[in-house]
Amino acid sequence: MTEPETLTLDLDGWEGPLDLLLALARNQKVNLREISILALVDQYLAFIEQAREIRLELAADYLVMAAWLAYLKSGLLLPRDPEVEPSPEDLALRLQLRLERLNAMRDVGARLMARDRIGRDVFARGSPEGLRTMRKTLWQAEIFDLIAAYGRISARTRPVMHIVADRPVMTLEAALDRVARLVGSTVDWAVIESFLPDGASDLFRKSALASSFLAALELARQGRVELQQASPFAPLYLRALR
Amino acid sequence: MTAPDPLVRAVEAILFAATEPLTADAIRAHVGEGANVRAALDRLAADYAGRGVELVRRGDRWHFQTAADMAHLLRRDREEPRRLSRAGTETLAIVAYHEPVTRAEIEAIRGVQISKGTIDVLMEAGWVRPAGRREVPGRPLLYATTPAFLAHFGLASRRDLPGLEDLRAAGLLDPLDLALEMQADTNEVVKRSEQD
Amino acid sequence: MTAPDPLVRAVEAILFAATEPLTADAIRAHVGEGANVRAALDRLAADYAGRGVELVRRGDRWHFQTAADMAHLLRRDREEPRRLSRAGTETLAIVAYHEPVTRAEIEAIRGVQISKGTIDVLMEAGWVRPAGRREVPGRPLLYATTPAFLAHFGLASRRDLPGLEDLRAAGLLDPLDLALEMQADTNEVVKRSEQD
Repeated sequence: MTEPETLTLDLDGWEGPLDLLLALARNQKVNLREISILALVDQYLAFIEQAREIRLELAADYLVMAAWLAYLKSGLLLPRDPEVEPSPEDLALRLQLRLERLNAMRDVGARLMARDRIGRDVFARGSPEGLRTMRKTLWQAEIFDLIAAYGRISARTRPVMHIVADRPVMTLEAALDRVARLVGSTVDWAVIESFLPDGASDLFRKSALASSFLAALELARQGRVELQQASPFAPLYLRALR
Repeated sequence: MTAPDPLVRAVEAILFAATEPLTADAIRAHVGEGANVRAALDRLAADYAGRGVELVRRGDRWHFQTAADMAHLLRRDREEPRRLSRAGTETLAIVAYHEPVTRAEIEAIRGVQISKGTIDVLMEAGWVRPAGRREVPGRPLLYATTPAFLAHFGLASRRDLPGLEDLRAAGLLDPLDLALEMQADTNEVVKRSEQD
Repeated sequence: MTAPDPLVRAVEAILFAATEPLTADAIRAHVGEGANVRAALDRLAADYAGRGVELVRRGDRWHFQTAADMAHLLRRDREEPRRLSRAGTETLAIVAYHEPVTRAEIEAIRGVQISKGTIDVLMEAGWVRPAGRREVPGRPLLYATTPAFLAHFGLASRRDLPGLEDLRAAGLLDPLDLALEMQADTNEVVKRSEQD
């Protein structure tokens, strides 16, 4: 068994409590399957005690492991309580399995590193010519894309002629004539719609209404009619001013 | 291959792993003084004669290289489909409808400058080719479409391209205005028929 | 060597020229579909058996490398590849023998947290790669080895990992819940001792 002093000096070298436990277990110089868990626990606790005596800062996980091992030790020594699950023997077995597992990975890690490795033992070609992949772009476009593009360009750059469809409209001049004439023939207030031609199509009525309204405003500005409306959107009345 | 002797194997491994051609002396530094490196090199050269890899001598240095007649196999072409950009499509359309055209004319028709790469892409695709020069000051290069262009777009000739009237009928010309106007007309018809 | 047929020569040249191990499919991309690349590879492997250079298969990839017994001649004036730390070596072994494996599982076996850099070094070396996530709460990342790992360590497949069968037979590669369970026990003991 290694002297505790040596271990203390080496503390920085341990990769955690399991690593330390494995080193202690290996020092029993037997197959890991036959190690004495109790002896191992004693060695670990002794090591931790030693470290504390010389006031070495111990990482928390070392102390956690110490607490767990102390618990395991008492379980192994005291008369068995069948109520406690898992049994201390189970726990000891698992600890041993963990140590075996880590030990196995350490072994095969070393065996891996010792294999004939590229760049150390075996070598690839020193100056390979290299394989080249020539990327060739396969351009894609459909005939529709082409035609649509030309339509787009033409739309964008050609002088555009706007053709307005011939629609039935009443011009402002016609409305002025008509409203001036009709308002002169009555004395009472008359609603503006009564100045519109009868039997006109819907579209023509709209045009006539808009033009007649403008005509009414113009005639009012000229002081020839007066207008009256109770509220917004209420009927609009006209009568001639004399 | 017949199994070579240890020295030949050593020289073979050394030359294979070397990052540059080696002189016989440099090889000897690895295998030990007194070794008959020249004999080993001759044996190797004979072993590899006619294979895909050859031992060659350049001046007083030796190295392995792949056989010259295998060079074409070390390259591999890979085709990557890629959609033509909007600028590319428009430029191609202008060349197709107006060929032969100069770059300046293409820009005038597009109303936008085109980058050098745009025509390059069309030439790379094999759809556009240079077609002489226009005999005006500066003698600008002319561009025209290729037979491959017709083949790709399934056209027997450029005359198969739809004309402006066809485009207009298909709603591809000034499509926004037309669509709105048509909608207005439709609405009116609906109202009228409702009144009837 | 006897002069090989054109396909064998082609495969030979391609593998010599390649900067990394190639799959049969990658070789086929150079020599053409329908070529019996596997037969050519077998013929090449036989041709080179016992020479200073060998054709080896690593996973599903093939490459030429110098014969292992030439190592003593080639090592001179070459730097050793970077030495892996103990943590790195153990972590690599755990990934290789347990893959795919999570970081928590690696830590459970090592009994200590692994620093961020440990897995990074293995990934940078090209030996370890992320391999999806385990579909459990938290969806932890899984790690596995790469084709380059097999190539570097001269393994024809993961089955060639040293001692793999023995470890499996001994139950040392079983799922890790046992080890994890014990860690849970440890935590519980800590809680209990804190309460005392």
